Amino acid sequence: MGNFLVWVVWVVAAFTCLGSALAVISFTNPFFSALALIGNLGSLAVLYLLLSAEFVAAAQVLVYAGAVMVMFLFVIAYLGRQADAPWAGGPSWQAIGATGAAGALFVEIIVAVGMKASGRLSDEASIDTFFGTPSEIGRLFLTDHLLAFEITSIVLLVAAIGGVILGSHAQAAGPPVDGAAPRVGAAEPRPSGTVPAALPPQGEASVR
Amino acid sequence: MMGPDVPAYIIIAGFLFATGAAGVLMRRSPLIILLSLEIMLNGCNLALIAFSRRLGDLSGQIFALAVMAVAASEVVVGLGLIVAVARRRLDLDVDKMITLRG
Amino acid sequence: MNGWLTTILILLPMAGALVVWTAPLSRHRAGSFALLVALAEVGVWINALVRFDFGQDGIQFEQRTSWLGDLNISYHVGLYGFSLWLVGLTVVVMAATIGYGFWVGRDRARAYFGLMLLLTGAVVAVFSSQDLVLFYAAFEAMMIPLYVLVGAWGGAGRLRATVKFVIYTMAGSLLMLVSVIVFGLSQGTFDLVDTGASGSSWIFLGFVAAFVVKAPLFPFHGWLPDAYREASPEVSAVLSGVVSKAAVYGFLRVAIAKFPGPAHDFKVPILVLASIGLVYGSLLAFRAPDFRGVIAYSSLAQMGLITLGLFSFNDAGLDGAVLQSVTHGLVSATLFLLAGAVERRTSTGELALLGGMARGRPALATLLMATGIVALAVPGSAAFAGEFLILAGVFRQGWAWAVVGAVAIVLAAMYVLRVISATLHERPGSAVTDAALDLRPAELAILVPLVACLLALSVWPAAVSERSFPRNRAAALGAPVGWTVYPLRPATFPRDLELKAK
Amino acid sequence: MKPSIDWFALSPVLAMLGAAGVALLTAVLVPGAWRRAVAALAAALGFAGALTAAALVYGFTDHGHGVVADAMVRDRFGTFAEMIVAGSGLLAVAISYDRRPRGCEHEAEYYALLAAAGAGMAFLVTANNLMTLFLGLEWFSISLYILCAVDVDVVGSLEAGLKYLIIGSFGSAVLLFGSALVYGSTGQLGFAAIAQAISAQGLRDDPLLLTGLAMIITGLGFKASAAPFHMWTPDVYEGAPTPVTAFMSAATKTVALVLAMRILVTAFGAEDDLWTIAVAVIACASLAVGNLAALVQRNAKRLLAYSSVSHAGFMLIAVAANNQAGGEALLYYLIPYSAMSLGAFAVVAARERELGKPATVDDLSGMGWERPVLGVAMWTFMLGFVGFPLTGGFWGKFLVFRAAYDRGWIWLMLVGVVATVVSLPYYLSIVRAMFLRTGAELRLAQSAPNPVAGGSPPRERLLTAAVVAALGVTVASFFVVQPIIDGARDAANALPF
Amino acid sequence: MIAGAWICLVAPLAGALAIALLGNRIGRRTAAYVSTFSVLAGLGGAVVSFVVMLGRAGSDRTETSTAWTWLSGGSFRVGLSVLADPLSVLMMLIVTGVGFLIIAYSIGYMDGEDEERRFFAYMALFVFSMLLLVESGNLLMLLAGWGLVGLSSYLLIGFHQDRPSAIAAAKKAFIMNAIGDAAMALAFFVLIAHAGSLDYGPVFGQADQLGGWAINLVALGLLAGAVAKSAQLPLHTWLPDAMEGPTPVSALIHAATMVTAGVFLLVRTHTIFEQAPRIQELAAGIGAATLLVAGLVALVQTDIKRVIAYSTMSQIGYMFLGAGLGAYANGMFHLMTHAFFKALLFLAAGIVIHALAGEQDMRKMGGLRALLPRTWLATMIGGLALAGMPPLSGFFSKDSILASALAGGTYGKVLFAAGVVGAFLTGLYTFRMIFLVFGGEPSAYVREHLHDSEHGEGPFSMTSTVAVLALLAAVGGWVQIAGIWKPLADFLRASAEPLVEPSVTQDWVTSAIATAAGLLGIGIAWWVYSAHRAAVPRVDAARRLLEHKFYFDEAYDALFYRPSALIARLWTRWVERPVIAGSLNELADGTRDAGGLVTQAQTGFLRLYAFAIAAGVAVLAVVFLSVR
Repeated sequence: MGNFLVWVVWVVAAFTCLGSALAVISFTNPFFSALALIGNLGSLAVLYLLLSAEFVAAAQVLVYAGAVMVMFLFVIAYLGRQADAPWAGGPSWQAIGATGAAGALFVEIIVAVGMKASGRLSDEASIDTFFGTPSEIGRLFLTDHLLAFEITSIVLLVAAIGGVILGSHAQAAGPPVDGAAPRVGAAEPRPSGTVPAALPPQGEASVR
Repeated sequence: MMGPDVPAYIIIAGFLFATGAAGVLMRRSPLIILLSLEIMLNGCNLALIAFSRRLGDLSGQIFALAVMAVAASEVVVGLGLIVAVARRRLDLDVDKMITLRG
Repeated sequence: MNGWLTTILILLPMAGALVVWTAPLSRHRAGSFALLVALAEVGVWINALVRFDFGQDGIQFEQRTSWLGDLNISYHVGLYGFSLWLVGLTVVVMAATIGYGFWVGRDRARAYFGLMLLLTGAVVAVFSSQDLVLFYAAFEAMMIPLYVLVGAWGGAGRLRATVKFVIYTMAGSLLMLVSVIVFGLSQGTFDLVDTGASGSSWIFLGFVAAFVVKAPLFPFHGWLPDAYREASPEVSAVLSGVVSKAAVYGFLRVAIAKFPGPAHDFKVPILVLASIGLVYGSLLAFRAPDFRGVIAYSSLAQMGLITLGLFSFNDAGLDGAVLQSVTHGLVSATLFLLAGAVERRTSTGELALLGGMARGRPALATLLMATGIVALAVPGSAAFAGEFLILAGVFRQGWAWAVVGAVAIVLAAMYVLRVISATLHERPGSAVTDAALDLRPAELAILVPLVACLLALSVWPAAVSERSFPRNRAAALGAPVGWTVYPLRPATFPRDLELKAK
Repeated sequence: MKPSIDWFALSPVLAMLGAAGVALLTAVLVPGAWRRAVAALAAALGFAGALTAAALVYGFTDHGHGVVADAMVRDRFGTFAEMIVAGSGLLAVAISYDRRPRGCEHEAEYYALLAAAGAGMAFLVTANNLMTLFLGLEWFSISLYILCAVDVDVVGSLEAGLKYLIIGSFGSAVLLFGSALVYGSTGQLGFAAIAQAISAQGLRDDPLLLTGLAMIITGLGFKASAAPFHMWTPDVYEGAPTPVTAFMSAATKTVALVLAMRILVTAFGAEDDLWTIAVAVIACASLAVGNLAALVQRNAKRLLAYSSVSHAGFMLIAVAANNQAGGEALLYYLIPYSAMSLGAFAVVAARERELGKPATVDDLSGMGWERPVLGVAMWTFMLGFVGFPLTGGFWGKFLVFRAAYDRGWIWLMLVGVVATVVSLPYYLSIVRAMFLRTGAELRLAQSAPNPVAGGSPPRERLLTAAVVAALGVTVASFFVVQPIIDGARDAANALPF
Repeated sequence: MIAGAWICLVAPLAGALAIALLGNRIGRRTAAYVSTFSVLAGLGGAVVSFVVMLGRAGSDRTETSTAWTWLSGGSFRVGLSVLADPLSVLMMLIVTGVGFLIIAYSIGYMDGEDEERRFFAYMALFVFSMLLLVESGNLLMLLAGWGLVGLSSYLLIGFHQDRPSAIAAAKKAFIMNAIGDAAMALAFFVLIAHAGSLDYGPVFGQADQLGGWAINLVALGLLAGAVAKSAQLPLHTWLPDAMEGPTPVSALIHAATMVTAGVFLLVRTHTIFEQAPRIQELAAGIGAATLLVAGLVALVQTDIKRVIAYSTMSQIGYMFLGAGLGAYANGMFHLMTHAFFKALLFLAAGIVIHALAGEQDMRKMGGLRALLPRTWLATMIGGLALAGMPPLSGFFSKDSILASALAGGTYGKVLFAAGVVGAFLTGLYTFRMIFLVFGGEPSAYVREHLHDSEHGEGPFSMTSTVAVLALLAAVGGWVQIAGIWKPLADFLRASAEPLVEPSVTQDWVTSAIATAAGLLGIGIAWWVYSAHRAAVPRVDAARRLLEHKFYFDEAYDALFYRPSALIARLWTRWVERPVIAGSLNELADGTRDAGGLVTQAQTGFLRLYAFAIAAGVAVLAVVFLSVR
């Protein structure tokens, strides 16, 4: 019975996951996409739980669905109408090619899994109750994977600096000039000898 | 183990990965591309955790946690860039970002 | 001490180049300094000539320092008799051309003279290197200054010409690089003295690819007309006089000495190409509309002739090839410098616009005539001596090669006489005015020594031909097996002419 | 159990990381006028320290072993690459210093990121398992994403940053999924453990492992900008600020290739029949695509970008050779290549600053005569790219070909030869532009750019010094090849060929 | 003896070098004297050698000396060596003697010419070259001299360097001779391959061991060289054109010395030819054909020097005939006397031309006998000697050749007939010339131009040398009188043993027939040209044929020059430009196009880039999965 319930939960979570993923890439409005992604992340968290990864599931909900997605939504809201972009476009072979490539990847993974499944993929280790608990994770983070842990923090720090640079730069640049050609800020005169004020920067770059 | 076997999870992971890839390949809005990338990474995470479960080895979960942090970092930088682009009053459309080519 | 001589010959001009580049010299000072270095180089060479023991087998003035010991690559230089002569040709021609560049006052003097000196060092390194990698490095290093020398100080079409030149030669020499690597690794050492013979046709062909382009032989000369026409005269002189001889050295020292079997197998195709080039070049020289075009195509023909000598596989052919290399080097360098002198005076090299320059310009006429006479290999001249030996040698490979060579002698007479009379004789051409003066003393100081060398060689060609190889050639070239040279006197005629390759 | 931390092994990374921290602090603590100088100095000291530290670690490491719970490895192979990275970073700082004369924001952060990227790279080359690999990769990648976009005012820079970010993340995701599959197949993250697991459990034909291997090769090929995963390279190189491009072209390639060799040889030695062929094919594709595309480029940076693609191809030949000679060749090749690449981009940067616009090849006209030092250096770099003697590029090609020969792949040598011939016109077109134009053509070129750049060219002492240093490395690596090869041999010995 | 030979060889070279090096620092006249006296010194050397040689026994008259190894290739060595034997000493005497006279003559003749110094330097150079040819101790140095005389000939024919016809003639002469040189060189290659040496001793010593093919090839090559140098059929066309050179040049080079070198070669290498009798007979046949053809063509020439030039060809034909039949001494005898009388005729013609301000067309001349009496006398002596009238020199020498022919079997008798016809033609064309130039009344042109009476018939240097030559032409034949005494033949016997020796009867028969034929020719000439004053025969077809000199020039033009020019043009157009130069361009364009395609794929679209990665990984994975 419990097993049946697990199956139900699994099926629901799995299909939510798949459906929401498709929804993310299908919606025209990024806002809806982001919401769909939250659903996706949530359903994944359920799957993680089923895989005895309690801590990861919790982190998924807190960090991902919570913090990251909020940031997303905030930016989308900030950008407003501008965030809307055409669904696809370009030559149709691009869409076909994209679908083809993605489909091929998926098929390959299925094939690989299928070929392997006849082997030993299904048998899994027996695990004790500590598996996936925060304490166990924490222990590993401070012993075997100490370095990874530290690096993760460094990566986050770097990203933070990047956010600062990119964000504040945008502010420092002042009100943008209308039109396409002068793409550099006109608020402060550029020092000589570096970035051209008048030249379309890539004018010659793109011609062969 | 309760529920389906690991291969089922891997197939879901593969589907997520492929879907995310399709999103990157097909969408023109950088925002949605970023979201698609998140889906790809989550696919990876699911695979890692599933394997971790099968192997009874927590390294996969640790890896997944690290990936989450990295994904967050990418999102930060990506969103920063998107905002900067938007502030330049450029279209948020990767198909129009073709000044560099050839 | 003697061991250092070769190294000094290589490094002296290179050091000179560095000084010219780095020291803040005026144009005049830079030129004089470069000339001084070039003359000092000639002095060093004469010193080497005096110290050289022509009776001794094997390599002399040898110096060896490990460079990349893992692969047995070393800085290994030394001179054989023929290398000594080729080096002599180089230093003399380079001194003359540097003098010429000084006299005409090339702009951007420091760069120019530095490059010329660098080129001198590189060419000398080619002729004295006894390590395959060093040889390749020097072979390529020649291209570095040449590219800019042709490209920066050349004529209007120089940019196209340089690209062609470099691509052609690099295509050849990169194939050689593959051969160098494969050969050296399969032998376990890159040292030319230590390596034995190889029977691999493919490796052989890789080397040949570089040499046939550098020489050039017939279908690989696409770069030649443009480069020789568009470069400044003194650079053309170096190109055809000296640089093309790198191919001769390569054939001699590597392709033939190290690959006796394949050289024998590919003898006929190479001889055919050389013969075609000989006739083809001569005929095109006969039709070329300009002075330098004539010299350029004649160079093609002459290199074909020298190749005939090299692939005759006998003493006479080899001696003749070395002699002819030296002679042709001097001849074509002198002719190019004279062409430059003519062009400076008339601002054209079109033969249709020239003529009548002999009247009132005795020095020009005498020098051009004297050089031309040697160039057309009038019997008794050094060029004749070389051609005679070459053809006498290649005759042993089959009478037909010698007949082709003899035909080419007649054709040579035709094109040289054409260029002489079109320049010097008949009515003055439209480009020849009274403002076109006779050669100035400085030019004479450059050209007369060259012509004097030619005449001296004509008086005594055996000075070179007798002293190119020691008696025991096999030992001299460091090819312990497979290298057989016919005795000149065969048992019967005309059979048993094949090289018995082991 | 708390792992023992080998601080000594980490010292190169920490030096750069510390420099990044100091540089970051200057943004807050040092007044504006001094900020740039102090930050740059900090970064430079960091890189110099890292260079020294890496050299010391190299010297005191006889045989490789895992440290910090086997998360990273301390061996000469890694430290050799660390030295290259640190040296590249040092030159990059010098090239960057004159980037903006005054009054600009985020100078300090710029140098901090540069140092951080360097630290990430230094860490990456010593990564010993898939997790640290991924993290190190992201560490320096994210730094570079930001650095690419650091000229937010220039649309090209922004576009480059965004493109790099998206494609980079895509590539990372592929790599990550591959890592997951390998992990799932072998149950191991450590490289050596993976190899053990493959042989112990007979996993050679395991489909998950093979798929994972394909994805890992793709991910690393992407970082090394090998065709067909190279397409971001020209765009990003062109759009990014030139000093950043210089650093990327030298250091990113170094770490990507070194790491590719490490993981392929260490972890997937059993699969070498597959990946050597695959890498060889990728190498050929890179050679073809890079050289052909470069032929028709007019933009100097773009040209150099394609050239870097082709050089990735060359170095991948060394990787594909999968032998000791290949290891030596790769490590040797990286030294002159990095120097030449940095130097070449530096010269382009100098011209860009002079003209105030992106430099086309024609814009370089006459530069050889106007600024002879830069000109001669650029000339040497171009010849070095072709593989001419008197530059280390010659030995690079030589050793790569030797590796291919040792492998028995003469055809690969011939591909390299053909590619070199094809590459000649465009390398020489730069020399041609710089030196072979005279008189009228020169004046034409001078009058073309905007009037801002009038007068004598700016004096950029540090940039010139960097170029001269690169020149020195390029030339010296030709003449003193033996010590370098000795070092490279010892380094390559660390890998289980 | 050998010292004299060396002095003889080196002196003219020293003279040439001195003039060349001193250049403008010496006066024109000084240059002339330097040249003259250097050759005189050479003559002195030759005389010393001759005298010393006479003092030795017949077997001891050959001496060689080698200065140094001139050329070596492996075991093959050739020395710069000088050979003094009767043959070479005789030639030395002729060359330096006649050369001295002609150069002395030039002092007057070239006076006032532009660039006299150059002329005299070239003349001395020529004498040196010729001496090298005749004195050399091996075949290669002979070839060197052979080439250098050709070179001097080229330089001197083209002395008037702004005259295009002179330059063309010079080039033609050189190239024709180069063909001969090349043929000789080929013969030498055979010799080297077989005998391993080019020294006379080994070569002649092994001549009988060379084998049929080889010896015939060698002889053929040598004959080709001789034919080219001596302007025999079919390589003769350069000689008439060579008359573009100053008259002393024609006298020295194209009459007295150089063109007879072919005969010298035949005699010098007679050992080889004797081993190849077919080739030797061919040489004789060529001589006979040439003497007829040249005699016929001479009949229609209007240029005085060309008439003499054709006559020279014809007379050399006699010498070839003699040498080809093995009458070496007789051939050399005719060579010597021919040198005297032909030089005389040229120099006399030179006085005429000089007097008429450079005019050479006989149709404009006439009646000069009264105006230039001494010249007329000299010309008469020369002409009679040429026509073989007794007791002048030509009589003895020509008849001895014809007598040898008569003694030479059936083939010899055929050639004898040709020789007699030739004698008739000789009388005809010689006196046609004399009558046209000197006979009748002075023409309008002569009256207009010949007014320089104080100048008379030229300065002393000219008249005196002509007088000496006239004397030699008159008495030079007496050194050998058929059937009575033959010191010359005995002298030369050491160098070349004759194959045929005519009997006394044959000598007398020949003399009678040949003299009669000559007289007949003179008589017809008088009847046609003196009595009727007709310049040329009236038979149109024959005249056209003769005026076109049997169409040799045209044939060569069509056979050799045009095809080679055409080939060169075709190669330039269809090989050099499209293939050699074009192939690289095509290849480069193709590569660039490929590069264009690659960059076209680089569209800037981010999605495409990602797609490339995705497709790449997909393909890679498929491949990996499928190969396992």
